[in-house]
Amino acid sequence: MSLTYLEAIREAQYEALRRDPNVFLYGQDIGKFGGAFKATKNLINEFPGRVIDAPISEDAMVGMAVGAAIEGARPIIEMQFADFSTCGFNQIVNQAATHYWRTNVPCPIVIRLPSGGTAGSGPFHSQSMESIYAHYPGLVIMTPATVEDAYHMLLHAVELDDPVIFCEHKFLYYHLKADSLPDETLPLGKARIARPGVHATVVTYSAMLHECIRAAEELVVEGYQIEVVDLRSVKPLDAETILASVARTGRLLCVGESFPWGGVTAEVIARVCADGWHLLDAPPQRLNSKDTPIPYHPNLWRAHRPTAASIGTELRRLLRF
Amino acid sequence: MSLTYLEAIREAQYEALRRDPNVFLYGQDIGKFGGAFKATKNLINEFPGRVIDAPISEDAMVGMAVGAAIEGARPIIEMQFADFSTCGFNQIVNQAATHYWRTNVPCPIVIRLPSGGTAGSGPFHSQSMESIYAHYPGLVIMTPATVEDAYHMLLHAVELDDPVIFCEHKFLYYHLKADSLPDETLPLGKARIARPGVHATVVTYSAMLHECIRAAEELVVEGYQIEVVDLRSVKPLDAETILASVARTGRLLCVGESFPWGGVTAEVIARVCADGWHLLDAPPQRLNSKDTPIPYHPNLWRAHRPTAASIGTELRRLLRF
Amino acid sequence: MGKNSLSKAPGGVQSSAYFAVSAPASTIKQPASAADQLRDLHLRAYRHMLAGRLLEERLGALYRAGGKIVGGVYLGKGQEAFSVAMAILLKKGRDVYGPLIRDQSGRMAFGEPILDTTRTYLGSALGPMRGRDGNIHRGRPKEGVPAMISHLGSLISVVSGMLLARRLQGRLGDSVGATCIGDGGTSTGAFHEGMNMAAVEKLPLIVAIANNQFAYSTPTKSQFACDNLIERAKGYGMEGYTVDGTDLTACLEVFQTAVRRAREGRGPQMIVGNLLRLGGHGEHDDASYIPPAMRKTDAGRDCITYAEQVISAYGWLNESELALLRTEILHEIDKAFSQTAHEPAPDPYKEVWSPFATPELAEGWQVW
Amino acid sequence: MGKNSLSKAPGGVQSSAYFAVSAPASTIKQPASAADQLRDLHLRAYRHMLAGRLLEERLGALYRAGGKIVGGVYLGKGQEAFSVAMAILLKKGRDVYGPLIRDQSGRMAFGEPILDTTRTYLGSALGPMRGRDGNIHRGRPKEGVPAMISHLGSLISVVSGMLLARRLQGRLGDSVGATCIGDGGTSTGAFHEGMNMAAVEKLPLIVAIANNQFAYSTPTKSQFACDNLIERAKGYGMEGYTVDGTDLTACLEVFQTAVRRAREGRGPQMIVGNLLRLGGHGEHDDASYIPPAMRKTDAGRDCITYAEQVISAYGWLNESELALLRTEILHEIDKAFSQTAHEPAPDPYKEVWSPFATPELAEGWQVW
Ligand SMILES: Cc1ncc(C[n+]2csc(CCOP(=O)(O)OP(=O)(O)O)c2C)c(N)n1
Ligand SMILES: Cc1ncc(C[n+]2csc(CCOP(=O)(O)OP(=O)(O)O)c2C)c(N)n1
Ligand SMILES: [Mg+2]
Ligand SMILES: [Mg+2]
Repeated sequence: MSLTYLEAIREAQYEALRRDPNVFLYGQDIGKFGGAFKATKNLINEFPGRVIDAPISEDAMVGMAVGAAIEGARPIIEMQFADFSTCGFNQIVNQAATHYWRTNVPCPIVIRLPSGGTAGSGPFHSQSMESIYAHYPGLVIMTPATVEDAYHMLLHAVELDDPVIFCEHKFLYYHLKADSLPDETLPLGKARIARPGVHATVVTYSAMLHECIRAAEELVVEGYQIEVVDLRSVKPLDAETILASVARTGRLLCVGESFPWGGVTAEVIARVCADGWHLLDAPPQRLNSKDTPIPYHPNLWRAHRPTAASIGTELRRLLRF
Repeated sequence: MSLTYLEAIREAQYEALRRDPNVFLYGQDIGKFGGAFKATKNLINEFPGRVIDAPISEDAMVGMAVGAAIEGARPIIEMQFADFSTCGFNQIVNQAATHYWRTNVPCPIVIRLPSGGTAGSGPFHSQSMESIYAHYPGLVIMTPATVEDAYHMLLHAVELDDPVIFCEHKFLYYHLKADSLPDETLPLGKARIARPGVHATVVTYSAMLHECIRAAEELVVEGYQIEVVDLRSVKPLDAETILASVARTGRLLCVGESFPWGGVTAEVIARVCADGWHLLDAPPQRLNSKDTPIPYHPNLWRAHRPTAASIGTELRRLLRF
Repeated sequence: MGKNSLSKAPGGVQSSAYFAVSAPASTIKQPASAADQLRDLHLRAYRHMLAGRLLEERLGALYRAGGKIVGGVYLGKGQEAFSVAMAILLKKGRDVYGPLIRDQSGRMAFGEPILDTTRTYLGSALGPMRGRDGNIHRGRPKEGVPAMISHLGSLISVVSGMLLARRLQGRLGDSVGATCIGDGGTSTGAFHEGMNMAAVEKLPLIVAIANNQFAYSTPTKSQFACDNLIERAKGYGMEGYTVDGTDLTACLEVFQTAVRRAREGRGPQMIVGNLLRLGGHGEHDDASYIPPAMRKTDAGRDCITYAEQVISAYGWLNESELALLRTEILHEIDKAFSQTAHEPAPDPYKEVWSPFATPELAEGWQVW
Repeated sequence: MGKNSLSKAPGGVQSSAYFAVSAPASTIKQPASAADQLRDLHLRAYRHMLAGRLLEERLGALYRAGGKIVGGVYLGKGQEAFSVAMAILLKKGRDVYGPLIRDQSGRMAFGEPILDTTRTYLGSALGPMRGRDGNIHRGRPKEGVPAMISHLGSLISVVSGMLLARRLQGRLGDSVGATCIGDGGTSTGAFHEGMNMAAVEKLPLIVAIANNQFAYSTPTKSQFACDNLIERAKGYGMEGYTVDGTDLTACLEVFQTAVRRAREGRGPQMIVGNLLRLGGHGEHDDASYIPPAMRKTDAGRDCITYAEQVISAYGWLNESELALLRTEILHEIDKAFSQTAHEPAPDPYKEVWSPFATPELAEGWQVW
């Protein structure tokens, strides 16, 4: 059996619903329709009453989930697009994120954010919000880059007693396929060496992983072995694995798809500089999308986000140092 | 005449209203009542019809401001506390921030955020959101640390053709005083050497400036001259001035009051490492508040945010390197 | 009463002032006379309805053919009468018009050139959004047409702000602002805050709610629990109206009342149009979730077919005149498409990669 | 009718079912009889009202004295009857109660111990929030009392979620959820989304809107444009009621109807209480913006004084019994304060500086 990144997310939700009667799904058009991306296809038939269509009320959807979690339920909220979670922002960062710390009562909710850019989607159907949510204490931010992680991390997210922002990348939904799902997986908070190398370390996550690997492959002919680290979750952030890699390569490039000011890439560099200063042979660099909203026209969109080409350029500059 | 940081903000709004008939103020309780902090005291009498009480509708307040700006008005929105801007988040980051880029029509609005911690204010009346808003393309983020800047930067904010998030620190409202207001001020985006030094550079902003200066003064007896840089605005960020200072001192500590993951301090370090690598004699460090919501009890609150004492500890560690 | 029947003569109106407001209510109750006065209005409106329909049919065809269209295609099929009836009463240069995703026809009635549509959908750099944003998001704020963002409900306060500013600047005059939203959009906090705020400020705002029975796939029963959305008008302190959104005559009459009252300073007006989305949510969607039976209800009537029946029945245009009109419009559409076809796409190397109106603020993040 | 008059005998009710609902409406219309049945309920309610008032008077005094109180002090003076009348009909362990900032009395009626109040206000580490959050934010979610955050309106969907979960888990039974909000809070998008969602899900939710005429300093005319907030009930598809919030008898009767109907599965119930905040927004606020004339209206009547008049008039308690009750309560309050006085404050060195329930997730940001 072969399945896509999107199917893995659907399978994980199926499995979560099967395992625990306290799990339920809530989101717009996720019932009979199966969701805007079909991530909940047929689940309503297999688990009647536990897959609920929500009104267009992101704030109340999240508040509803927090209340349900207080009572021992484990809701999975689907935002139709990550971009619309801004309308539930207050409940996410002030209600859900603070709940356990304030009350000692856990808030095990999962908020699925169909994230990231695809050609022609424009400024409001393309955003990557992991850097925003990771800033807030109390939220776990998962950013799976593979079919395997999409499946296992989502299951892990549901089991976790803390609120999880699950950033699933729309660009990977259909293209990315796996032949099977391993039963084993890395623990939460552990990064993965996606590609071993010696000359430089590229730290990335989500869809950018694949751009980075492509860039690394292109550099092989130039005689460079680039190590690529897949963060898997950006909070918690696995500084250990990053530092170990930098210890091997002495060079660091961080690549992310979100906006360039602050965020994941800056956080990674700040940590490596604080704790791995002596390991670095060159100034650590980062590459993000440009500092404008995400353009609708593919010509502009392709230039706005990092690509194998622009990552390659950055790497060559880093290697030349 | 002597005036406080808060009075400077009130004076600046008076002056903005006086100079330009297109300026108006909109916010909860800002009319006859003069605002929760009295930042608009008497302005409704001096400018009848141009200081308007808003319902408790942060989303609509910001949307209203964007619409008004389209028509050539220059609204100043007062959020009662920065923390409540989460309820207007979508209009701020998706409507206001993207407006000029999308339509070529400027969106000159100012959103005043009474920010930062004070003893006993708790998790929802203490937040510093500059790191959140700075992540989004299209927003200017001002973080005045002095009475002079509170006045001049707010005036500058109103004149600017771009949306400005004006982070005014509540801790400085009453304590911070100036004898007079200089007519001159630094241009937008220029940082200021608040205290010259040679052994290390501390980059900070807003209320933390004063904690940093206190820490620097305490280190004098130990024979250290610490240079303190006041960013004034965190977006745009004056990398030039920071690099020039690091060139003098070789050591960098970034101090901020917001949450520790990502944000201003990480951004500063990422930039210095990318462009000022050769200037650094020691790993750049940062100090932020702890990674929990902001505690209500003063005992916990004082331990949660950086203070002269904890900054001093960080500096000694940095200087020992 | 089955669709396509003419038993509903023009003005035999489903519409009704929600409050017992004598004068206008009675106006509405005089069909024939009203209809005569409305002849010219009907014909102009019908033209925009048809133009919107034909233009959108072309967009749909291009989308299905693939390759040409940039981004998604969301059409207003079935909502043309309701969309045009409001927009045609507005005056560009004086009024504000904030269209939403199903208002191609309304946009045309407000004076939007076909080129704005073709350029955005085909991704021409010369379109109003210059390739930065797309299709239904297009707007020209300085011409009174704000450019919607995707987040539903957020446009209401923006249109209100445009009116508030005009009032503060002393140039509101008798201008009004009109905007549209769907049944699903009424569930957003932004809708509520915007409506309430407009009412508190007593702004000349007209809000048209197109209840097309679905929000994407979600039926209204999963969206709200009141019998009719119009019941919310009173709670906001607004005057409210319901209307058969498939009946151009009825729509024109209701909007004439609402727009006039807004101009007269009676504050925000809320109109709920009952109709059915005659296509998918977008062209990617086969709308198989819409029960066939529903298509046979009054709401499912095609407002264009019905308008044509009315126009013929009243002898305003005959078969050949109707056919001619259609040809004219198709010709204009062809012209716009072929002109657009030869226009340049946006060039990332020429693009100014800064979000700021103030040039000095560009931080120039190097990316190549 | 002036305040303090007894012309409004118990049950001579201002309240009214918003919809003509025969049965309960008529019940409400039989004062005396209803009042007799309500004797015991009145006395229990009055005790909580008085306890809340006396406890808050102490808090206010300590705040003005300075030094002792940690954080701000926001009191419910004038709202005790409305607050208690709902809470006293709920059962801890079965029902959910989501109090807001003016519900000290309601909290006590739901069974909150005085120590929870004193410990939070005096900053004892033993309080329910352990010094992490304060005062009116306190709650015990596992006991059916969610801990409000400051952002108004956001509690409604949380209480709804607690009910939805119980229904999914098959243990909803006849339990209900009740929560409170002010006139100003109704302008939030969160209020709208929460109300609409609860109605769509037909949850057993009771929402008490305390219209105390002001949101901080903002009068209702700058907050909404409808005649009465109850007009929003219909727009949500809820049953709604208005009541004189200063009249305990009326409040008890209305909430009995609303709570019973919620238990019966009739979906969300909305009650608007008309009253006046008899203090400042907080103790820092002298409320000079409240026109003296308004204090003389029915809304300005002190619900406790009036309840005492009712109780005496009906001979339920005599002077000395009333005095004794007061002494008892004051004694309990003294006990709680002196016990709290000797309790430890939170210790930053012992504090677990992680926001996560999962211990392994603490990233341990070193700070000293
Ligand atoms: C705040 C927000 N949440 C979700 C969406 C995704 N979305 C786009 S259109 C749509 C359905 C809208 O339904 P309705 O308001 O009835 O308008 P219609 O499409 O029927 O014209 C949804 C859920 C959105 N645009 N904004
Ligand atoms: C979303 C939001 N915006 C602003 C505030 C600040 N605030 C706290 S209480 C208050 C007034 C509330 O008025 P009302 O809802 O009538 O309750 P009352 O204080 O009268 O009991 C305001 C504006 C808030 N808590 N939440
Ligand atoms: Mg719809
Ligand atoms: Mg109030």
